[in-house]
Amino acid sequence: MTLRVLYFAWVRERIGIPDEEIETTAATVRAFLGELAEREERYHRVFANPEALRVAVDQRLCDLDSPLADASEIAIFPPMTGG
Amino acid sequence: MTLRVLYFAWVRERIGIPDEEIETTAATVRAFLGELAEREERYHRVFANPEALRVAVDQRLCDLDSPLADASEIAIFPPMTGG
Amino acid sequence: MEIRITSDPIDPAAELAALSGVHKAAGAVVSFCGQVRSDESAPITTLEIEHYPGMTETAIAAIVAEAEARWDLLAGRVIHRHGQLSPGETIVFVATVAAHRHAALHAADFIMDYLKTRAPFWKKEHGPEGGHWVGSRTEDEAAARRWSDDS
Amino acid sequence: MEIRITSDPIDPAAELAALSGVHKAAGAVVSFCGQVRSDESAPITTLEIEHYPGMTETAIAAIVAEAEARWDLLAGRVIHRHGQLSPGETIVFVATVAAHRHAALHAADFIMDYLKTRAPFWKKEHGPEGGHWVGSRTEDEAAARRWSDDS
Repeated sequence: MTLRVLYFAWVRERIGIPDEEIETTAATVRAFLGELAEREERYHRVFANPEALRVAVDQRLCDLDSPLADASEIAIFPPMTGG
Repeated sequence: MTLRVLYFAWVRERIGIPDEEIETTAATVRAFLGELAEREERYHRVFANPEALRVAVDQRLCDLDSPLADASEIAIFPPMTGG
Repeated sequence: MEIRITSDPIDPAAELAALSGVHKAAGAVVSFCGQVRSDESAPITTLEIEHYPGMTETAIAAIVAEAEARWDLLAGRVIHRHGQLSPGETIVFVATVAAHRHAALHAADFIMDYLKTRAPFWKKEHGPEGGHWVGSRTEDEAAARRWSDDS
Repeated sequence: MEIRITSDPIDPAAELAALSGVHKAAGAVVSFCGQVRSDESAPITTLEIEHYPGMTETAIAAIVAEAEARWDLLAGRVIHRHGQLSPGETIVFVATVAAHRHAALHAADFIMDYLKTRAPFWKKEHGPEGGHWVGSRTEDEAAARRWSDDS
Protein backbone atom coordinates (compact mmCIF):
# COMPACT_ATOMS: atom_id res chain seq x y z
CA MET A 1 0.00 0.00 0.00
CA THR A 2 0.99 3.66 -0.40
CA LEU A 3 1.22 5.69 2.80
CA ARG A 4 1.32 9.44 3.09
CA VAL A 5 4.08 9.99 5.68
CA LEU A 6 4.29 13.24 7.68
CA TYR A 7 7.20 14.44 9.82
CA PHE A 8 7.03 17.12 12.51
CA ALA A 9 9.43 19.18 14.66
CA TRP A 10 12.99 17.82 14.79
CA VAL A 11 11.99 14.68 12.89
CA ARG A 12 10.96 16.91 9.96
CA GLU A 13 14.18 18.94 10.25
CA ARG A 14 16.44 15.90 10.30
CA ILE A 15 14.69 14.11 7.42
CA GLY A 16 14.67 17.42 5.54
CA ILE A 17 11.12 17.25 4.13
CA PRO A 18 7.68 17.65 5.76
CA ASP A 19 6.01 14.73 3.99
CA GLU A 20 6.41 12.08 1.31
CA GLU A 21 4.62 9.04 -0.13
CA ILE A 22 6.10 5.64 0.72
CA GLU A 23 5.15 2.20 -0.57
CA THR A 24 5.12 -0.43 2.21
CA THR A 25 3.89 -3.87 3.18
CA ALA A 26 4.64 -3.40 6.90
CA ALA A 27 1.97 -4.87 9.17
CA THR A 28 2.65 -2.68 12.23
CA VAL A 29 3.90 0.80 13.05
CA ARG A 30 7.10 -0.69 14.48
CA ALA A 31 7.76 -2.69 11.28
CA PHE A 32 7.22 0.45 9.19
CA LEU A 33 9.68 2.47 11.32
CA GLY A 34 12.13 -0.40 10.87
CA GLU A 35 11.78 -0.08 7.08
CA LEU A 36 12.38 3.67 7.31
CA ALA A 37 15.54 3.10 9.40
CA GLU A 38 16.91 0.95 6.55
CA ARG A 39 16.80 3.86 4.11
CA GLU A 40 19.48 6.56 3.93
CA GLU A 41 21.71 7.43 6.87
CA ARG A 42 19.58 10.41 7.96
CA TYR A 43 16.57 8.09 8.25
CA HIS A 44 18.60 5.63 10.24
CA ARG A 45 19.64 8.27 12.77
CA VAL A 46 16.00 9.30 13.37
CA PHE A 47 14.23 5.92 13.30
CA ALA A 48 16.78 3.59 14.89
CA ASN A 49 15.36 4.42 18.34
CA PRO A 50 11.57 4.34 17.84
CA GLU A 51 10.83 4.51 21.61
CA ALA A 52 11.83 8.21 21.51
CA LEU A 53 9.15 8.92 18.89
CA ARG A 54 5.38 9.25 18.85
CA VAL A 55 3.16 8.11 15.99
CA ALA A 56 -0.33 8.95 14.75
CA VAL A 57 -2.04 6.71 12.21
CA ASP A 58 -4.82 8.47 10.32
CA GLN A 59 -4.54 11.29 12.88
CA ARG A 60 -4.96 9.10 15.97
CA LEU A 61 -2.13 8.54 18.45
CA CYS A 62 -1.15 4.88 18.57
CA ASP A 63 1.39 2.44 19.97
CA LEU A 64 4.41 1.06 18.14
CA ASP A 65 2.65 -2.30 18.02
CA SER A 66 -0.55 -0.99 16.46
CA PRO A 67 -1.47 -2.53 13.08
CA LEU A 68 -1.14 -0.36 10.00
CA ALA A 69 -4.09 -2.20 8.39
CA ASP A 70 -5.86 0.14 5.94
CA ALA A 71 -4.03 3.27 7.03
CA SER A 72 -3.59 6.05 4.51
CA GLU A 73 -1.63 8.58 6.59
CA ILE A 74 1.07 8.11 9.22
CA ALA A 75 2.69 10.96 11.15
CA ILE A 76 5.93 10.61 13.09
CA PHE A 77 7.11 13.17 15.62
CA PRO A 78 8.77 13.74 19.02
CA PRO A 79 6.68 13.72 22.24
CA MET A 80 4.28 16.65 22.09
CA THR A 81 4.99 19.87 23.98
CA GLY A 82 1.83 21.93 23.61
CA GLY A 83 -0.08 23.94 26.16
CA MET B 1 -13.63 42.98 82.15
CA THR B 2 -15.70 44.80 79.52
CA LEU B 3 -15.97 43.08 76.14
CA ARG B 4 -17.12 44.62 72.89
CA VAL B 5 -19.44 41.94 71.48
CA LEU B 6 -20.25 41.82 67.74
CA TYR B 7 -22.98 39.79 66.05
CA PHE B 8 -23.18 38.91 62.34
CA ALA B 9 -25.68 37.43 59.89
CA TRP B 10 -28.63 35.62 61.49
CA VAL B 11 -27.06 35.96 64.96
CA ARG B 12 -27.24 39.75 64.52
CA GLU B 13 -30.80 39.55 63.21
CA ARG B 14 -32.06 37.37 66.06
CA ILE B 15 -30.36 39.38 68.82
CA GLY B 16 -31.61 42.55 67.12
CA ILE B 17 -28.45 44.67 67.45
CA PRO B 18 -25.06 44.55 65.69
CA ASP B 19 -22.92 45.07 68.81
CA GLU B 20 -22.96 45.86 72.50
CA GLU B 21 -20.65 46.12 75.50
CA ILE B 22 -20.90 43.34 78.07
CA GLU B 23 -19.24 43.01 81.48
CA THR B 24 -17.97 39.47 82.15
CA THR B 25 -15.65 37.35 84.26
CA ALA B 26 -15.89 34.31 81.95
CA ALA B 27 -12.56 32.48 81.50
CA THR B 28 -13.34 30.85 78.15
CA VAL B 29 -15.38 31.48 75.02
CA ARG B 30 -17.72 28.64 76.00
CA ALA B 31 -18.31 30.11 79.48
CA PHE B 32 -19.04 33.51 77.95
CA LEU B 33 -21.60 32.02 75.52
CA GLY B 34 -23.15 30.27 78.54
CA GLU B 35 -23.55 33.65 80.27
CA LEU B 36 -25.17 35.10 77.14
CA ALA B 37 -27.63 32.19 76.98
CA GLU B 38 -28.77 33.09 80.54
CA ARG B 39 -29.91 36.53 79.42
CA GLU B 40 -33.26 37.19 77.73
CA GLU B 41 -35.13 34.53 75.76
CA ARG B 42 -33.80 35.71 72.36
CA TYR B 43 -30.24 35.23 73.63
CA HIS B 44 -31.10 31.81 74.93
CA ARG B 45 -32.43 30.70 71.52
CA VAL B 46 -29.20 31.77 69.78
CA PHE B 47 -26.57 30.73 72.32
CA ALA B 48 -28.03 27.53 73.79
CA ASN B 49 -26.36 25.52 70.99
CA PRO B 50 -22.85 27.00 70.75
CA GLU B 51 -21.57 24.22 68.45
CA ALA B 52 -23.60 25.78 65.60
CA LEU B 53 -21.72 29.07 66.00
CA ARG B 54 -18.27 30.36 65.16
CA VAL B 55 -16.32 32.83 67.29
CA ALA B 56 -13.48 35.26 66.70
CA VAL B 57 -11.64 36.78 69.65
CA ASP B 58 -9.87 40.01 68.78
CA GLN B 59 -10.52 39.19 65.11
CA ARG B 60 -8.99 35.70 65.15
CA LEU B 61 -11.06 32.54 64.74
CA CYS B 62 -10.91 30.41 67.87
CA ASP B 63 -12.35 27.33 69.53
CA LEU B 64 -15.09 27.29 72.14
CA ASP B 65 -12.49 26.28 74.71
CA SER B 66 -10.11 29.14 73.95
CA PRO B 67 -9.36 31.43 76.92
CA LEU B 68 -10.82 34.93 76.85
CA ALA B 69 -7.76 36.24 78.77
CA ASP B 70 -7.16 39.91 77.87
CA ALA B 71 -9.62 39.98 74.98
CA SER B 72 -11.27 43.27 74.13
CA GLU B 73 -13.51 42.21 71.22
CA ILE B 74 -15.48 39.02 70.62
CA ALA B 75 -17.50 38.33 67.49
CA ILE B 76 -20.14 35.60 67.25
CA PHE B 77 -21.58 34.41 63.94
CA PRO B 78 -22.75 31.40 61.91
CA PRO B 79 -20.25 29.36 59.85
CA MET B 80 -18.86 31.59 57.12
CA THR B 81 -20.16 31.39 53.55
CA GLY B 82 -17.84 33.61 51.53
CA GLY B 83 -16.22 33.03 48.19
CA MET C 1 -0.61 39.88 46.05
CA GLU C 2 -3.17 42.62 45.94
CA ILE C 3 -6.23 42.27 48.20
CA ARG C 4 -9.41 44.33 47.86
CA ILE C 5 -12.74 44.16 49.70
CA THR C 6 -15.21 46.33 47.90
CA SER C 7 -18.88 47.12 47.36
CA ASP C 8 -18.10 48.17 43.76
CA PRO C 9 -18.67 45.76 40.85
CA ILE C 10 -15.69 43.57 39.91
CA ASP C 11 -14.58 43.54 36.26
CA PRO C 12 -12.87 40.14 35.82
CA ALA C 13 -11.60 40.94 32.32
CA ALA C 14 -9.91 44.15 33.47
CA GLU C 15 -8.34 42.36 36.45
CA LEU C 16 -7.02 39.57 34.24
CA ALA C 17 -5.70 42.08 31.69
CA ALA C 18 -3.66 43.73 34.45
CA LEU C 19 -1.87 40.42 35.16
CA SER C 20 -1.44 38.93 31.66
CA GLY C 21 1.89 39.28 29.88
CA VAL C 22 3.25 41.48 32.68
CA HIS C 23 5.67 39.16 34.49
CA LYS C 24 8.57 37.88 32.39
CA ALA C 25 9.06 34.69 34.39
CA ALA C 26 5.35 33.86 34.37
CA GLY C 27 4.33 30.76 32.46
CA ALA C 28 0.82 30.54 33.90
CA VAL C 29 -1.93 32.94 34.89
CA VAL C 30 -5.03 31.42 36.50
CA SER C 31 -8.22 33.28 37.31
CA PHE C 32 -11.23 32.16 39.27
CA CYS C 33 -14.51 34.08 39.29
CA GLY C 34 -17.30 33.12 41.66
CA GLN C 35 -20.56 34.64 40.49
CA VAL C 36 -24.16 34.96 41.66
CA ARG C 37 -26.21 32.08 40.31
CA SER C 38 -29.90 32.21 39.61
CA ASP C 39 -31.33 28.82 38.82
CA GLU C 40 -34.88 28.57 37.56
CA SER C 41 -35.61 26.26 40.50
CA ALA C 42 -34.38 28.88 42.99
CA PRO C 43 -34.56 32.33 41.41
CA ILE C 44 -32.93 35.11 43.39
CA THR C 45 -33.25 38.82 42.87
CA THR C 46 -30.42 39.97 45.13
CA LEU C 47 -27.52 38.40 46.97
CA GLU C 48 -26.56 40.33 50.08
CA ILE C 49 -23.06 39.82 51.45
CA GLU C 50 -22.25 40.86 55.00
CA HIS C 51 -18.68 40.90 56.30
CA TYR C 52 -16.67 41.79 59.40
CA PRO C 53 -14.68 44.91 58.55
CA GLY C 54 -11.21 44.75 60.09
CA MET C 55 -11.13 40.99 60.45
CA THR C 56 -11.90 40.38 56.76
CA GLU C 57 -8.68 42.04 55.60
CA THR C 58 -6.60 40.19 58.22
CA ALA C 59 -8.17 36.82 57.41
CA ILE C 60 -7.63 37.17 53.64
CA ALA C 61 -4.06 38.37 54.17
CA ALA C 62 -3.39 35.25 56.27
CA ILE C 63 -4.85 32.98 53.54
CA VAL C 64 -2.74 34.69 50.87
CA ALA C 65 0.40 34.44 53.03
CA GLU C 66 -0.18 30.72 53.46
CA ALA C 67 -0.64 30.26 49.69
CA GLU C 68 2.60 32.20 49.09
CA ALA C 69 4.43 29.97 51.57
CA ARG C 70 3.21 26.80 49.83
CA TRP C 71 3.69 27.75 46.17
CA ASP C 72 6.09 29.96 44.21
CA LEU C 73 3.82 32.76 43.12
CA LEU C 74 4.97 35.79 41.16
CA ALA C 75 1.83 37.88 41.63
CA GLY C 76 -1.87 37.60 42.26
CA ARG C 77 -5.05 39.25 43.30
CA VAL C 78 -7.96 38.50 45.64
CA ILE C 79 -11.03 40.74 45.32
CA HIS C 80 -14.23 40.10 47.28
CA ARG C 81 -17.53 41.97 47.04
CA HIS C 82 -19.80 42.90 49.90
CA GLY C 83 -23.19 44.60 49.86
CA GLN C 84 -25.99 43.98 47.35
CA LEU C 85 -25.28 41.90 44.21
CA SER C 86 -27.45 40.94 41.23
CA PRO C 87 -27.48 37.55 39.44
CA GLY C 88 -24.47 37.16 37.13
CA GLU C 89 -22.31 39.60 39.10
CA THR C 90 -18.91 38.50 40.31
CA ILE C 91 -18.72 37.80 44.06
CA VAL C 92 -15.04 36.95 44.21
CA PHE C 93 -12.10 37.13 41.83
CA VAL C 94 -8.89 35.24 42.56
CA ALA C 95 -5.91 35.28 40.22
CA THR C 96 -2.51 33.66 40.60
CA VAL C 97 0.62 34.09 38.48
CA ALA C 98 3.44 31.54 38.58
CA ALA C 99 6.27 30.12 36.51
CA HIS C 100 4.53 26.73 36.40
CA ARG C 101 0.91 25.85 35.84
CA HIS C 102 0.32 23.54 38.80
CA ALA C 103 1.51 26.17 41.28
CA ALA C 104 -0.93 28.70 39.82
CA LEU C 105 -3.85 26.22 39.64
CA HIS C 106 -3.37 24.72 43.08
CA ALA C 107 -2.85 28.10 44.77
CA ALA C 108 -6.12 29.42 43.26
CA ASP C 109 -7.95 26.26 44.36
CA PHE C 110 -6.48 26.56 47.90
CA ILE C 111 -7.32 30.27 48.23
CA MET C 112 -10.93 29.61 47.17
CA ASP C 113 -11.36 26.73 49.64
CA TYR C 114 -10.01 28.88 52.47
CA LEU C 115 -12.03 31.97 51.51
CA LYS C 116 -15.17 29.83 51.68
CA THR C 117 -14.52 28.62 55.19
CA ARG C 118 -12.11 31.05 56.90
CA ALA C 119 -12.95 34.55 55.76
CA PRO C 120 -15.79 36.31 57.62
CA PHE C 121 -18.41 36.70 54.89
CA TRP C 122 -22.05 35.67 55.07
CA LYS C 123 -24.49 35.41 52.18
CA LYS C 124 -28.20 36.11 52.28
CA GLU C 125 -30.31 35.29 49.23
CA HIS C 126 -33.34 37.43 48.50
CA GLY C 127 -35.99 36.08 46.14
CA PRO C 128 -39.71 36.21 45.47
CA GLU C 129 -40.33 34.19 48.64
CA GLY C 130 -38.27 36.40 50.94
CA GLY C 131 -34.71 36.22 52.24
CA HIS C 132 -32.69 33.45 53.82
CA TRP C 133 -29.11 33.05 55.01
CA VAL C 134 -27.11 30.58 52.95
CA GLY C 135 -26.05 27.62 55.07
CA SER C 136 -22.45 26.44 55.12
CA ARG C 137 -21.82 23.33 53.05
CA THR C 138 -20.08 20.33 54.57
CA GLU C 139 -18.37 19.83 51.18
CA ASP C 140 -16.70 23.21 51.64
CA GLU C 141 -15.36 22.24 55.06
CA ALA C 142 -14.10 18.95 53.63
CA ALA C 143 -12.50 20.73 50.67
CA ALA C 144 -10.62 23.08 52.99
CA ARG C 145 -9.42 20.15 55.09
CA ARG C 146 -7.75 18.55 52.03
CA TRP C 147 -4.96 21.10 52.34
CA SER C 148 -4.06 20.28 55.95
CA ASP C 149 -4.28 16.50 55.52
CA ASP C 150 -1.54 16.34 52.92
CA SER C 151 0.83 19.00 54.30
CA MET D 1 -17.12 24.42 24.19
CA GLU D 2 -15.53 26.57 21.57
CA ILE D 3 -12.17 25.44 20.16
CA ARG D 4 -9.83 27.64 18.11
CA ILE D 5 -6.36 27.02 16.71
CA THR D 6 -4.96 30.28 15.48
CA SER D 7 -1.83 32.19 14.51
CA ASP D 8 -3.44 35.43 15.71
CA PRO D 9 -2.69 36.84 19.19
CA ILE D 10 -5.00 35.69 21.99
CA ASP D 11 -6.63 38.37 24.17
CA PRO D 12 -7.32 36.58 27.49
CA ALA D 13 -9.32 39.49 28.93
CA ALA D 14 -11.68 39.59 25.92
CA GLU D 15 -12.13 35.81 26.06
CA LEU D 16 -12.91 35.91 29.78
CA ALA D 17 -15.31 38.84 29.29
CA ALA D 18 -17.28 36.74 26.76
CA LEU D 19 -17.87 34.05 29.41
CA SER D 20 -18.42 36.10 32.60
CA GLY D 21 -21.94 36.77 33.81
CA VAL D 22 -23.41 35.09 30.72
CA HIS D 23 -24.72 31.78 32.05
CA LYS D 24 -27.43 32.05 34.71
CA ALA D 25 -26.62 28.73 36.35
CA ALA D 26 -22.87 29.43 36.43
CA GLY D 27 -21.32 29.80 39.87
CA ALA D 28 -17.71 29.55 38.70
CA VAL D 29 -15.66 30.69 35.72
CA VAL D 30 -12.03 29.54 35.62
CA SER D 31 -9.45 30.69 33.12
CA PHE D 32 -5.96 29.41 32.49
CA CYS D 33 -3.42 31.29 30.35
CA GLY D 34 -0.13 29.70 29.42
CA GLN D 35 2.31 32.34 28.26
CA VAL D 36 5.79 32.58 26.77
CA ARG D 37 8.34 32.89 29.56
CA SER D 38 11.67 34.62 29.22
CA ASP D 39 13.88 34.06 32.22
CA GLU D 40 17.08 36.04 32.51
CA SER D 41 18.94 32.71 32.73
CA ALA D 42 17.41 31.55 29.41
CA PRO D 43 16.32 34.56 27.39
CA ILE D 44 14.30 33.78 24.30
CA THR D 45 13.42 36.09 21.44
CA THR D 46 10.77 33.95 19.74
CA LEU D 47 8.80 30.83 20.52
CA GLU D 48 7.84 28.91 17.42
CA ILE D 49 4.91 26.51 17.66
CA GLU D 50 4.41 23.85 15.02
CA HIS D 51 1.26 21.76 14.87
CA TYR D 52 -0.41 19.05 12.80
CA PRO D 53 -3.35 20.66 11.01
CA GLY D 54 -6.31 18.32 10.89
CA MET D 55 -5.22 16.17 13.80
CA THR D 56 -4.92 19.14 16.18
CA GLU D 57 -8.63 19.95 15.96
CA THR D 58 -9.62 16.28 16.42
CA ALA D 59 -7.27 15.79 19.37
CA ILE D 60 -8.48 18.91 21.20
CA ALA D 61 -12.13 18.00 20.51
CA ALA D 62 -11.49 14.57 22.08
CA ILE D 63 -9.90 16.16 25.17
CA VAL D 64 -12.81 18.57 25.56
CA ALA D 65 -15.35 15.74 25.10
CA GLU D 66 -13.63 13.77 27.85
CA ALA D 67 -13.69 16.79 30.19
CA GLU D 68 -17.40 17.28 29.45
CA ALA D 69 -18.06 13.61 30.24
CA ARG D 70 -16.25 13.90 33.60
CA TRP D 71 -17.58 17.24 34.87
CA ASP D 72 -20.82 19.20 34.50
CA LEU D 73 -19.69 22.12 32.39
CA LEU D 74 -21.99 24.84 31.13
CA ALA D 75 -19.56 26.39 28.64
CA GLY D 76 -15.88 26.81 27.94
CA ARG D 77 -13.19 27.69 25.47
CA VAL D 78 -9.86 26.25 24.36
CA ILE D 79 -7.68 28.48 22.18
CA HIS D 80 -4.16 27.51 21.14
CA ARG D 81 -1.65 29.57 19.18
CA HIS D 82 0.69 28.31 16.50
CA GLY D 83 3.38 30.16 14.54
CA GLN D 84 5.79 32.76 15.96
CA LEU D 85 5.22 34.13 19.49
CA SER D 86 7.06 36.76 21.53
CA PRO D 87 7.78 36.63 25.29
CA GLY D 88 4.69 37.48 27.36
CA GLU D 89 2.29 36.40 24.62
CA THR D 90 -0.42 33.86 25.44
CA ILE D 91 0.22 30.37 24.02
CA VAL D 92 -2.96 28.76 25.25
CA PHE D 93 -6.17 29.96 26.85
CA VAL D 94 -8.52 27.50 28.56
CA ALA D 95 -11.74 28.58 30.26
CA THR D 96 -14.39 26.49 31.97
CA VAL D 97 -17.81 27.54 33.26
CA ALA D 98 -19.70 25.39 35.77
CA ALA D 99 -22.30 25.60 38.52
CA HIS D 100 -19.69 24.56 41.09
CA ARG D 101 -16.11 25.66 41.55
CA HIS D 102 -14.39 22.27 41.77
CA ALA D 103 -15.88 21.15 38.44
CA ALA D 104 -14.56 24.29 36.75
CA LEU D 105 -11.11 24.10 38.41
CA HIS D 106 -10.56 20.39 37.88
CA ALA D 107 -11.76 20.48 34.27
CA ALA D 108 -9.32 23.30 33.45
CA ASP D 109 -6.49 21.41 35.18
CA PHE D 110 -7.38 18.22 33.25
CA ILE D 111 -7.64 19.96 29.87
CA MET D 112 -4.21 21.58 30.39
CA ASP D 113 -2.55 18.28 31.37
CA TYR D 114 -4.00 16.58 28.30
CA LEU D 115 -3.17 19.46 25.93
CA LYS D 116 0.45 19.21 27.10
CA THR D 117 0.76 15.52 26.31
CA ARG D 118 -1.94 14.58 23.77
CA ALA D 119 -2.37 17.47 21.36
CA PRO D 120 0.09 17.60 18.43
CA PHE D 121 2.00 20.82 19.15
CA TRP D 122 5.76 21.23 19.32
CA LYS D 123 7.66 24.21 20.68
CA LYS D 124 10.99 25.54 19.43
CA GLU D 125 12.71 28.27 21.42
CA HIS D 126 14.83 30.79 19.53
CA GLY D 127 17.33 32.86 21.51
CA PRO D 128 20.69 34.58 21.14
CA GLU D 129 22.38 31.16 21.02
CA GLY D 130 20.18 29.72 18.26
CA GLY D 131 17.10 27.54 18.31
CA HIS D 132 16.22 24.30 20.07
CA TRP D 133 13.17 22.08 20.34
CA VAL D 134 11.68 22.02 23.83
CA GLY D 135 11.89 18.52 25.31
CA SER D 136 8.86 16.87 26.84
CA ARG D 137 8.84 16.88 30.62
CA THR D 138 8.34 13.68 32.58
CA GLU D 139 6.32 15.74 35.10
CA ASP D 140 3.82 16.50 32.33
CA GLU D 141 3.39 12.81 31.51
CA ALA D 142 2.95 12.05 35.22
CA ALA D 143 0.44 14.89 35.60
CA ALA D 144 -1.64 13.54 32.71
CA ARG D 145 -1.57 10.05 34.20
CA ARG D 146 -3.16 11.32 37.45
CA TRP D 147 -6.49 11.47 35.62
CA SER D 148 -6.52 7.85 34.50
CA ASP D 149 -5.29 6.42 37.83
CA ASP D 150 -8.30 7.68 39.75
CA SER D 151 -11.01 7.11 37.16
